[in-house]
Amino acid sequence: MKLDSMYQDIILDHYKNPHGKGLRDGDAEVHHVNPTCGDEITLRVRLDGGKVADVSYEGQGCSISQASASVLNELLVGRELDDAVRIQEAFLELMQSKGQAEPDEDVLEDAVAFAGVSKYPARVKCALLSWMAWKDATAKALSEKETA
Amino acid sequence: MKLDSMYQDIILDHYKNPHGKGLRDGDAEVHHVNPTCGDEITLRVRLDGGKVADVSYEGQGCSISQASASVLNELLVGRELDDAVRIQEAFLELMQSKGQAEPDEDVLEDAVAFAGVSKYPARVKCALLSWMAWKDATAKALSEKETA
Amino acid sequence: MTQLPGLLPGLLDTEAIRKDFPVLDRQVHEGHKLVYLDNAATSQKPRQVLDALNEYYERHNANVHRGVHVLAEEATALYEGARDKVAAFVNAPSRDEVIFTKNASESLNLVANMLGWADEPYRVDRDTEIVITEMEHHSNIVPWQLLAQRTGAQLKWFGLTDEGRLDLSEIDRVITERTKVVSFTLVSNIMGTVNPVEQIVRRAQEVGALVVVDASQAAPHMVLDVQALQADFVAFTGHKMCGPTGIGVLWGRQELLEDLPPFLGGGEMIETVSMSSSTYAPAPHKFEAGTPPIAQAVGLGAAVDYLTSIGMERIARHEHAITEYAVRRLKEVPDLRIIGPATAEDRGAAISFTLGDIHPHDVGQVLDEQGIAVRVGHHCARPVCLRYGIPATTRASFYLYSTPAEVDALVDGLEHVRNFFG
Amino acid sequence: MTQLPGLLPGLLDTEAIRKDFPVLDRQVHEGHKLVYLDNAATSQKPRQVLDALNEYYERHNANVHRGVHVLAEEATALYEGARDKVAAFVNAPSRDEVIFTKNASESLNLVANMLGWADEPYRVDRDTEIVITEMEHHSNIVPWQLLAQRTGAQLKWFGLTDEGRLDLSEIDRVITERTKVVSFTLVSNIMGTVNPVEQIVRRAQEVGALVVVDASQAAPHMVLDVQALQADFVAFTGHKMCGPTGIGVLWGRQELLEDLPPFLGGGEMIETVSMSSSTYAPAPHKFEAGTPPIAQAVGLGAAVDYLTSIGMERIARHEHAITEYAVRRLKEVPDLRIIGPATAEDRGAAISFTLGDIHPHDVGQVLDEQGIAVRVGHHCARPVCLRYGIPATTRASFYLYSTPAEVDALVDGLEHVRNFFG
Ligand SMILES: Cc1ncc(COP(=O)(O)O)c(C=O)c1O
Ligand SMILES: Cc1ncc(COP(=O)(O)O)c(C=O)c1O
Repeated sequence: MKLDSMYQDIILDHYKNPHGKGLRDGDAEVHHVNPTCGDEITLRVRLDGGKVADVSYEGQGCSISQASASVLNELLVGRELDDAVRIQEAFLELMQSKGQAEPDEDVLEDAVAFAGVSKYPARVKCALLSWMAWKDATAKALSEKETA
Repeated sequence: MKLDSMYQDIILDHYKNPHGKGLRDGDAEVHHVNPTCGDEITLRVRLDGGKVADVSYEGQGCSISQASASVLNELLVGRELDDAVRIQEAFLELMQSKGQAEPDEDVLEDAVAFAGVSKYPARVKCALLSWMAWKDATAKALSEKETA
Repeated sequence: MTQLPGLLPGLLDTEAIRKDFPVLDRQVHEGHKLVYLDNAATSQKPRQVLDALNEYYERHNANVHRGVHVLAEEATALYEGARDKVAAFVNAPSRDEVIFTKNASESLNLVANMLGWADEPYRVDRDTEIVITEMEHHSNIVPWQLLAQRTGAQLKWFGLTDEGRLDLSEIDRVITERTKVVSFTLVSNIMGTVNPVEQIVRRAQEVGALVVVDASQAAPHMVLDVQALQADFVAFTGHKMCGPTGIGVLWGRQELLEDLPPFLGGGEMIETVSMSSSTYAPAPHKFEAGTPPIAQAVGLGAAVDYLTSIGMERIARHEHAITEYAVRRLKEVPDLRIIGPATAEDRGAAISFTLGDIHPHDVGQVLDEQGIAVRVGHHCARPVCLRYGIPATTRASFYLYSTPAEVDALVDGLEHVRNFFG
Repeated sequence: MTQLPGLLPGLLDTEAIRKDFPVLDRQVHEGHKLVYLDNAATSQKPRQVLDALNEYYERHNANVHRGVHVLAEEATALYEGARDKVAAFVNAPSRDEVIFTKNASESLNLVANMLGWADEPYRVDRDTEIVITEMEHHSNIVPWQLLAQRTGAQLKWFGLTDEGRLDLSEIDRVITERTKVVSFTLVSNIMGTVNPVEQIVRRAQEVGALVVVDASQAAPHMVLDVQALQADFVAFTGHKMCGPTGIGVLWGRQELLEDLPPFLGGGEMIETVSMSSSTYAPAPHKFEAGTPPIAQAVGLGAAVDYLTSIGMERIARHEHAITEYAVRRLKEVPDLRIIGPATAEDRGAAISFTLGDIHPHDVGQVLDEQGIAVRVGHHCARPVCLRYGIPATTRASFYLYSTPAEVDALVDGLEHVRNFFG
């Protein structure tokens, strides 16, 4: 069944048992909305030196957007910022591939499970919601550090 | 040829030799425009007791609108106002008949030639321009007399 | 799936009707028959409407008005003929009260803008109030928010009861002597609620406020009589009533259309233009700037003919039967909560619900996989979601071609959704 | 009638092209072949466009955006795909700069309204000036008159030379430091004049005024490159370029679309709505309130494909050849006076003329009787008629399917007109 290509077990697992959910202290906070469906996320980033020390979040949304935030937390927390940015870019590319890309499991780990979602244009934004929020929050955190 | 039903000789004659064209003294003046084609007419009515003493006019327009003003002048000047109104109404009815009416030659005289025009929706307004102006000017003249 | 042929009173002969709608034969996702339950978003189009469009473009296409050639006369007659049809369809006292727009949203914006630029007594300004409701479609909220921002008028609204109905308990405090305009939907697109027009109109008339009725979800589904409504303006949209996209209607009372200023300026809406000033044509042309949606009006005329040939009362009865059946069957689904009226009384054929805490996006996706097309999200009525503390709903909405079997398919599909995320 | 096959350089294979346009086979007035020379009013539609419309309605019809079901995804992909096509057609730097409207008139009103409600530095108010020209279509006059009336801004314009060209001799006095916006047509719909964009844009940029180009008569007929134009906004309309009625385009520079306020409010154009306030989606959606003209955008996309498959340079060359031939032949007609440029240089394929003192209405009627469709009147450009002291003109306008034989038919027809009224 084609559905299974979207709702991989990994995704459903993350949806049911999200990693790192909840809001904790951070250097910057953003609130993103998906106007298409009303999904919302509040996301905080804490940086520590060149590292992603924490990504915490709270929000409402479908399994895809929830699981995606959970995977993001799992993948990015503890990384060097450069690596994290590279992963974010790889994920963005995967989601824009319309099901055509061969994701690199070494880079994306659990996030490869989202390859199937990229075939559903209406859901791509769900998957990207937290990742765009993370990018935005990180930029904000960096610029605040700079001006501080 | 179907054209001949619109451009009856009577109409072409009136067009080439219009009756009573030019502006003369009147009790009321109106200016009417046909926004569809830009035809314009300035028309004055002079009443004398219960009679249409004069209808004078100036304007630009196609053969149909010019001829119609000329026929109007010929038909209405010198009439009792009641009769004139009746003729105006008969003409209006004819023009709205979409080619279906049998015009009454006793009432409409030369104006029966416009029966063919009523088949051409775009030209009906041309034929009616002066008649609507006359109706308007007459109402104005009457109300001015009243208030005077 | 349990077919219930003949068991529901008032059903139309959907077998025959469905033959008129080519898209309903479509198969999706490898062999699933399309079950189209997204009619509140847009309806499908019968062959008769597509034929009218093709006939227009293949034989009569020309720009309307100011043409003396055959095609221009034919196109004008078809376009103006469509106006006659729409006028008759809504029982308008005069055909000149029917303005063609591009959709209901433009119709509503048109009213809001006219009132913003109007002279007294219509002018909306900082000393006045605008009243809407919490169940409006965004297209009947945002134009009034913009008008309020730009004029300084105050925007007020009726709230909702827990049952998805307008809370009119404070009607005299909401609609006051300062109220210039009251705009509300006849039928909610998210909850299906049919609103009590008479009570609102009575109060509005008491204070001399204009009444605007958004009939976008009414015109397709029931007899719409603008005279019976006693409203001043009524807006609706072609694509939800078997017509093409790109066409909407604003009906307005003639005296108002005469008095109110134009909105869009351009060709067709003028009487005479010079560089320094212009005068405007009488309504409806005054409000139809530029080349109108000619083919779309013709298509809407054909849609009106189609609906009329079946009969709006019969369509309403059919939908009522389907809705009654759907409400009953949906209540059998565990964890399903209907947002809006929980019976088929005083409600249209759109039913919103939540399913446990499975997100509507996920519900819709799994239904789609089975060929069942529903809409998910806030349905351009986000304040309703906020009001009921939910992020979104799943909405199934029916039309003249909907069948009990499709309701069954939906219920079975929801069972599948529950298992999938169970 | 003298056919001149192959004698004119650059002609297209009209025999093949005409097969694509069903209406061109039409006979009118008992057996007269239709000679359609009213292309400046609206073009005919090729089979390819009608097929796209039918395919859309018969297989994919759904409301766009916010849908997870198959039809909604397909309809959205088709609608947004049409945006890509139009963006490529006009060489837009970004697809998000292409806004779908209902016609060019709405596009122009949209700009005028944005500027009226904008913050500084764009705001048009009583201390500022708006510049247009005397050869504009009413749709590029009335919106600016309304804006001037409503804001107190001053409306100024370029006059015309006796040859039907813009009189730019006083350009520095017309466009001044107070000028906020300059709006003009690229090609005149009544005289065919092609205007010197560069000179006007240069002066506008000097004073920091925004430039709006009305490309309604350009987009169908020549390569349109919004980047080369260096304008800020470009408006055009679908029905004149082989597309359906009910669809127009506004292209605008991204920064401007970001900064400027919305016009119509409603569904689709919002980011988030609550009863007390709303935020707006990014462009282009910010300017597309309500259900868009979906099928019509898809049809316009097909029209763009069709035109591109033939090639806009080749279409321009064809029309130039026809226009040159027509100008030459029309000059042979006694008492015929061309209103506008008297050669084929820097002019489009619309030719207006008067014929002695036979009123254009009469000219058009007698031509129609022979199957020849021309437009008569002031062509929504009444100031041009006033300028040249004439009540109206007869206008013949050509397109990619026009033939030299049709020019001959026109000339013969005019001979007949002269005899009839002689
Ligand atoms: C130069 C020009 N501008 C604007 C328009 C308006 O286009 P529309 O009527 O499609 O809005 C037209 C055509 O009617 C035109 O020729
Ligand atoms: C109640 C209601 N009002 C207004 C609209 C807006 O209609 P449109 O999108 O055609 O402008 C809709 C549908 O979208 C609706 O359901």
